[in-house]
Amino acid sequence: MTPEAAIGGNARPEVEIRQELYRSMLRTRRVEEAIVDRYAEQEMRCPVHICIGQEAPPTGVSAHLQKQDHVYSAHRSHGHYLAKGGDMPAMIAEIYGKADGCAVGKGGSQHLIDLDAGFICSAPILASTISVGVGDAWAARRRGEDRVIVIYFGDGSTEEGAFHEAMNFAGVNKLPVVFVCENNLYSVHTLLEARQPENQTVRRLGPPNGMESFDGDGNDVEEVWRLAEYAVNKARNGGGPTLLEFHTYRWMEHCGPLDDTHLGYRSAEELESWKARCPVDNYRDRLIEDGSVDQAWLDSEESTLHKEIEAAFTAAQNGPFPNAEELFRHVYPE
Amino acid sequence: MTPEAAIGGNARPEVEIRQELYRSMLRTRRVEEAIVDRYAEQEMRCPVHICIGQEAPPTGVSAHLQKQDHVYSAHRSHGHYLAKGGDMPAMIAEIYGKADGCAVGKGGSQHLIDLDAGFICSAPILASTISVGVGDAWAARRRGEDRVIVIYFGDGSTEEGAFHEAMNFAGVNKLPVVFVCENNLYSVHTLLEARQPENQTVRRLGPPNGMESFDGDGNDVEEVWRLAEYAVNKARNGGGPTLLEFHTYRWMEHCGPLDDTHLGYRSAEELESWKARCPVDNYRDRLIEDGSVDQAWLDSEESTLHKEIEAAFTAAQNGPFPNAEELFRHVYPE
Amino acid sequence: MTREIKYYEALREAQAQCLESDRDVVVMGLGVPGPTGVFGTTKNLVDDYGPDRVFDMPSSENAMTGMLLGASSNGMRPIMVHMRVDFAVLSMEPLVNQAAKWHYMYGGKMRAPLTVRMIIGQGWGQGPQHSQALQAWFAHIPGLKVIMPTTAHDAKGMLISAVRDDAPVISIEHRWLYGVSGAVPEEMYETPIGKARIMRPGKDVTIVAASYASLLALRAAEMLADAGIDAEVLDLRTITPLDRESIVASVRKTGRLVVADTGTAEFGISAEIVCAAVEGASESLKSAPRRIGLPSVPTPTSPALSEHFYPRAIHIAEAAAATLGTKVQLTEPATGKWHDVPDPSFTGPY
Amino acid sequence: MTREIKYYEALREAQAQCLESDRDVVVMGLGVPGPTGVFGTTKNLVDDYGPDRVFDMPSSENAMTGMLLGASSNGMRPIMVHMRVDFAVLSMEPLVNQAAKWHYMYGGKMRAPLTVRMIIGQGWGQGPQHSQALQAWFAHIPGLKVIMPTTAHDAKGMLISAVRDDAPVISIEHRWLYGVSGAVPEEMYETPIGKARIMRPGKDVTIVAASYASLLALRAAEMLADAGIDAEVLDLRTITPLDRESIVASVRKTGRLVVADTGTAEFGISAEIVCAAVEGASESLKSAPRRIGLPSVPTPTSPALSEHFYPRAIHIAEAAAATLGTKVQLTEPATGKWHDVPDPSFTGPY
Ligand SMILES: Cc1ncc(C[n+]2csc(CCOP(=O)(O)OP(=O)(O)O)c2C)c(N)n1
Ligand SMILES: Cc1ncc(C[n+]2csc(CCOP(=O)(O)OP(=O)(O)O)c2C)c(N)n1
Ligand SMILES: [Mg+2]
Ligand SMILES: [Mg+2]
Repeated sequence: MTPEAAIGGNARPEVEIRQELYRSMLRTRRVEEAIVDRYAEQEMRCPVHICIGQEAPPTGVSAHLQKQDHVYSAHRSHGHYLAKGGDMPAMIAEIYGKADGCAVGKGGSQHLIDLDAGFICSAPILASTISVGVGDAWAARRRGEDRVIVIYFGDGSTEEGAFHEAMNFAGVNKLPVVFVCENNLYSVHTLLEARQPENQTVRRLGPPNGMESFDGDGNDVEEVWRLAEYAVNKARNGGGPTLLEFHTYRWMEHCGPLDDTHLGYRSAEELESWKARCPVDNYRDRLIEDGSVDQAWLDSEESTLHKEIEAAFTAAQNGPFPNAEELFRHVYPE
Repeated sequence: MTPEAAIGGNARPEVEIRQELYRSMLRTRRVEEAIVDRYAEQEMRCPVHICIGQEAPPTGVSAHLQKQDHVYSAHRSHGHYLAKGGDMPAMIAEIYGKADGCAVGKGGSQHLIDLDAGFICSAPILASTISVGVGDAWAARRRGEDRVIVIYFGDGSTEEGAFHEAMNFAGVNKLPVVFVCENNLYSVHTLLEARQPENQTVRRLGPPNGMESFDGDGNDVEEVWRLAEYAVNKARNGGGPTLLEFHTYRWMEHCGPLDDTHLGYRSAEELESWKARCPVDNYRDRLIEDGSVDQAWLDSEESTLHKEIEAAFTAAQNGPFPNAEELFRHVYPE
Repeated sequence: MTREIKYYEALREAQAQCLESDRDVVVMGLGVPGPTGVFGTTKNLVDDYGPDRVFDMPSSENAMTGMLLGASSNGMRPIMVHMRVDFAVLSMEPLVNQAAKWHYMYGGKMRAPLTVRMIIGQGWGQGPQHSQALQAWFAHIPGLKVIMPTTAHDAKGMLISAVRDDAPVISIEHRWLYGVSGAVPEEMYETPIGKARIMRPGKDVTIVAASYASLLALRAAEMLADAGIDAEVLDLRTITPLDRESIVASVRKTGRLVVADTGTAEFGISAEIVCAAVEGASESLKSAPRRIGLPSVPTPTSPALSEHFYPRAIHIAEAAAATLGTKVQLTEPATGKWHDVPDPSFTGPY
Repeated sequence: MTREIKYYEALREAQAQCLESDRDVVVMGLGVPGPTGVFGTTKNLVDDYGPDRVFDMPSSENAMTGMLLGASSNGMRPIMVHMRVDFAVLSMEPLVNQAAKWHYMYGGKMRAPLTVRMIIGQGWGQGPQHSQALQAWFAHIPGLKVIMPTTAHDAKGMLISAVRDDAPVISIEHRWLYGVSGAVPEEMYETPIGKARIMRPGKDVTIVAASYASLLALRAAEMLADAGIDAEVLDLRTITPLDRESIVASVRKTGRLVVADTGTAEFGISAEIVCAAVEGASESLKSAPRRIGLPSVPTPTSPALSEHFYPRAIHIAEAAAATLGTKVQLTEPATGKWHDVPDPSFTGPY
């Protein structure tokens, strides 16, 4: 089945998968909202890149991933981490710089990791983890390990030469990678038009690097789910890499918890029009409409989630900071 | 006129231009042969990347260039320098490390320069001069200066991220650049197939960077001439950049004066088949056949050239080395 | 009465005046024409000088550096801005292989009057990849000039000098200086590259420092003064070409040396400064020079760890006292709860 | 009777044995499986270990480094080879921002057992962009280990140690050592990273050096011996972690120090070594330490200029004699017509 066929048709996931897709998006949304709400307390003392508005891509992709599959991310990583099953309390503790953080407080929001969940790393240098993920795929092949590698990045990252180098190597070697570009139109405050050739999408960069590519609505989790199914299965079955581009939109400021339309680089109308396409709420409405969920289910999800998040924040806030000696540990492995 | 039409048709240059094309190719060939002949004397004490077999691209391109146009090159630069009108004795002196060299002996074969001729620079870090040439084009536009920038590079250079970054910027800004890839199949001893996606040419990298691209026979100087005419005129008339790829072949070892088929990375048969397609000799035969030149003309060209080259080598060999104080000059501009 | 403005405003003014006085000056970098204007240093410049001269770029640090190198050798005097030096690591090839050697390797025929502003900084969980301070790298490369102005006055004057210099100049600016005010003349002026400056004369011990470390050194000198020790603070301002004479002259006078730097101490610029003193004034040295810099550890993100990672003024003062061999009581002024912000009014993120 | 092989053969043997004994070792780089095998160091390895484990790469130094970093944290122990350190400048981002901090910034959960071989060298008109020696850059970055073996014995043993080390190790190899023979055991062995070695004991002056400079130091010691000066040569072998104790111990013994390095002296590794002595043995120092390295000038191509650019053994010997303050007659053995080749049998290009 080609992805065009998948999108063209209206193949939909089973009801349980729909619920799971919704649950996962909602969870990321609520966790991010909790960070947004509390950031002003000045206890999360590191940069945070909030992904509200962009919950669908990692959710739809992760639905096809197994535990042993590996995910790589960049600066806007919370959603990628959570969707892959990353330990949420460890992420919150990490943002609070605490000893229970997933990186013992050494990394903060920009260096999430959960090896058990297969979330390998995130890092805030554009495009830098892309080649690392490609090397993971290469190692998997070489060692006969069965896993698919998913690498997330933004539209801005595709301007880095390292991105092209990594894509070329993956294409030449037909590695089991799914490259996922979340195209949210902006790199910080700069529109795509100022940075890349006009009337083109990031998707164009697949074929010259020896791989198929597709783009789709990044606010429609089922469209993501269909495209990802094709790409992940292909990678798993030795069909080589695919570039997927999802069109989506960031709601909050580039870095930090606030609305930033007052800066003037984008209009409040533009933001509102994308909010009207909210991946979470629209999917909820659709699931109610088609009978996949009902209000009681939604309420219970919200309440479970609320408790989970409150507990994580409380634990993170009350948890100990790393000791001073921790500063000198881990420079070299023992 | 589209280049396809130009190639499809059999538009040929005027007779004087044909003679000039031949003269220019022959000159590069004979200069290179002289280096090859004398390199074993161990007086040219720097690496040399001989371009025998690849004379057609710079010749056909330079035929459309004016003095104020600027050329950038990489490690295999002798032909680019000479075709643009670079001072030949200054190049030979430079290779001999002499004070009369075009870079006072500081650069050697890998750092040729002749600003008067519009040969701006060569440098042996792959892809590194490409962005520099793009910046030259950008400066020209910004200062209202009328010039076209030609940037030469090999197939290997297109694997560097910096190449993609520079192409993208040139495409987005529609700069007056002609990117000329001399695809000679190899990067040192490694075939293209091991490095880039199969069944693709370098030409593929134009459109994703917002520019047209064409490829052609890099051993047919008139085909080069036709493609370059289109690209140079387009750049000069504000039509933006073009990527031209020329298929050609290096005869000598990657670096140095010898035949290297004994190394086994390429066969003697392969080399012979390309020698049979010699850009210089075949063009000579064609010009004789169509009456553009006769034996007397050829003999006189050879003899003029021979004298010019002998004089340059004699001067270089007898010229003084730079003084020791020269070592400390030019670290910072005065 | 001289006007006082902040360091970031001084940088902005320098660029505005360069843009105003020379049509060939341009300013490029991620976020340069954007609404926040690289922490205010390029804010609104685009309104006055237009998007052709004050412009953004693709996230392509390597080629965009090469691009400006090519522009600089064809008549332009570009300024490139990196919000963090960590991003500029992608541009080492054009800067170090090419720009630094541009004039030399073409026998003096090419020039690269390119200025690259790189911001370094600390705090608010910038962590391992957003807070490096790589002045030692650039200083090690022949052909580059490296400046690290400390005061708003020098920030303006040295940036103007850098733009007018025909060599490639790397300007390293510490974020924690951006909010510090100082007297800055309104007219255009140059502060020479290559001359250190005595910020505070003293006779007992020399503290050589640069950038934010010079501010810490001044504070350390105050603590030392309270304890009866008269420290001289020599603000380097330029890292290369290094003003060896001023270092030697000061050490000849005081006989003691502490070097403070914002980068990693090991194999850092402080080692060269110690050598300058040892090579030029060894007979005057009454005790072994000491260095204050970062330990050889990547920057931790948690404020609980970065607190122990970054030296403070008290540490410089202690080192200075130790060179005198005297046991003195040094008092650190009360600090806020957090050490990861330049002052308590600061709210993250940045 | 111990077997003698050349330095490049020792490197090849180390890699062959690592490939043989550990399926997760691979060797990658431009020209690695090719007919000349990176100056012989990887020659024919592909025949024994196959193109899956000994392989070429696209000219993509940045991403191919990141690629091997990813492979290294997923079970592999890759060796990457750069024919010239100048090309590796393109890979600073993955090496410095990522690999160096990999273990630290993920709280000890990640490892990057990656070895990167980088060749430095001099002569035959390599010129400004093919002969840099950037050990100081890597040494300045916390989290990297930097080795510079001098002898064939250490070349083998340290490369094996590097491959087995869980930290990223940068191996800097000087081309002019490649043809030098030494006793090398046939079996697999490790030479520890982090330990300097006294190559020649002496009591009058310490010469600390690394790589090719250590060979020059040995020759200098012979010249000095002829003049009645007994020099100790300490071969660093490892730059980071730096063996400060050995430096201090030797300087405590001799009271005098010369440091020789193949890189630019200013802001180079020699400055840190002087600091190590000054900080650890200042009371023993009888005169100011001296440094021998490259002047702050890009490498000129012409042999007439490079002759004055590169220090020779005689310059180290003169510096050592100067630390003693004695005027002695030093004699440089006759050299060939050209200074730009390791020995007269050499024919270009390379
Ligand atoms: C090499 C590098 N250059 C610049 C930056 C600064 N920076 C951080 S995020 C960002 C924008 C990235 O845009 P995109 O990749 O589209 O991701 P988004 O923020 O839109 O999710 C930039 C320029 C960086 N982190 N790394
Ligand atoms: C950044 C960099 N990496 C590696 C090299 C080593 N190198 C020199 S020439 C060359 C081959 C280049 O191939 P290509 O671009 O096709 O040019 P050709 O030699 O075939 O003319 C390589 C790999 C280099 N000079 N620069
Ligand atoms: Mg974006
Ligand atoms: Mg080629």
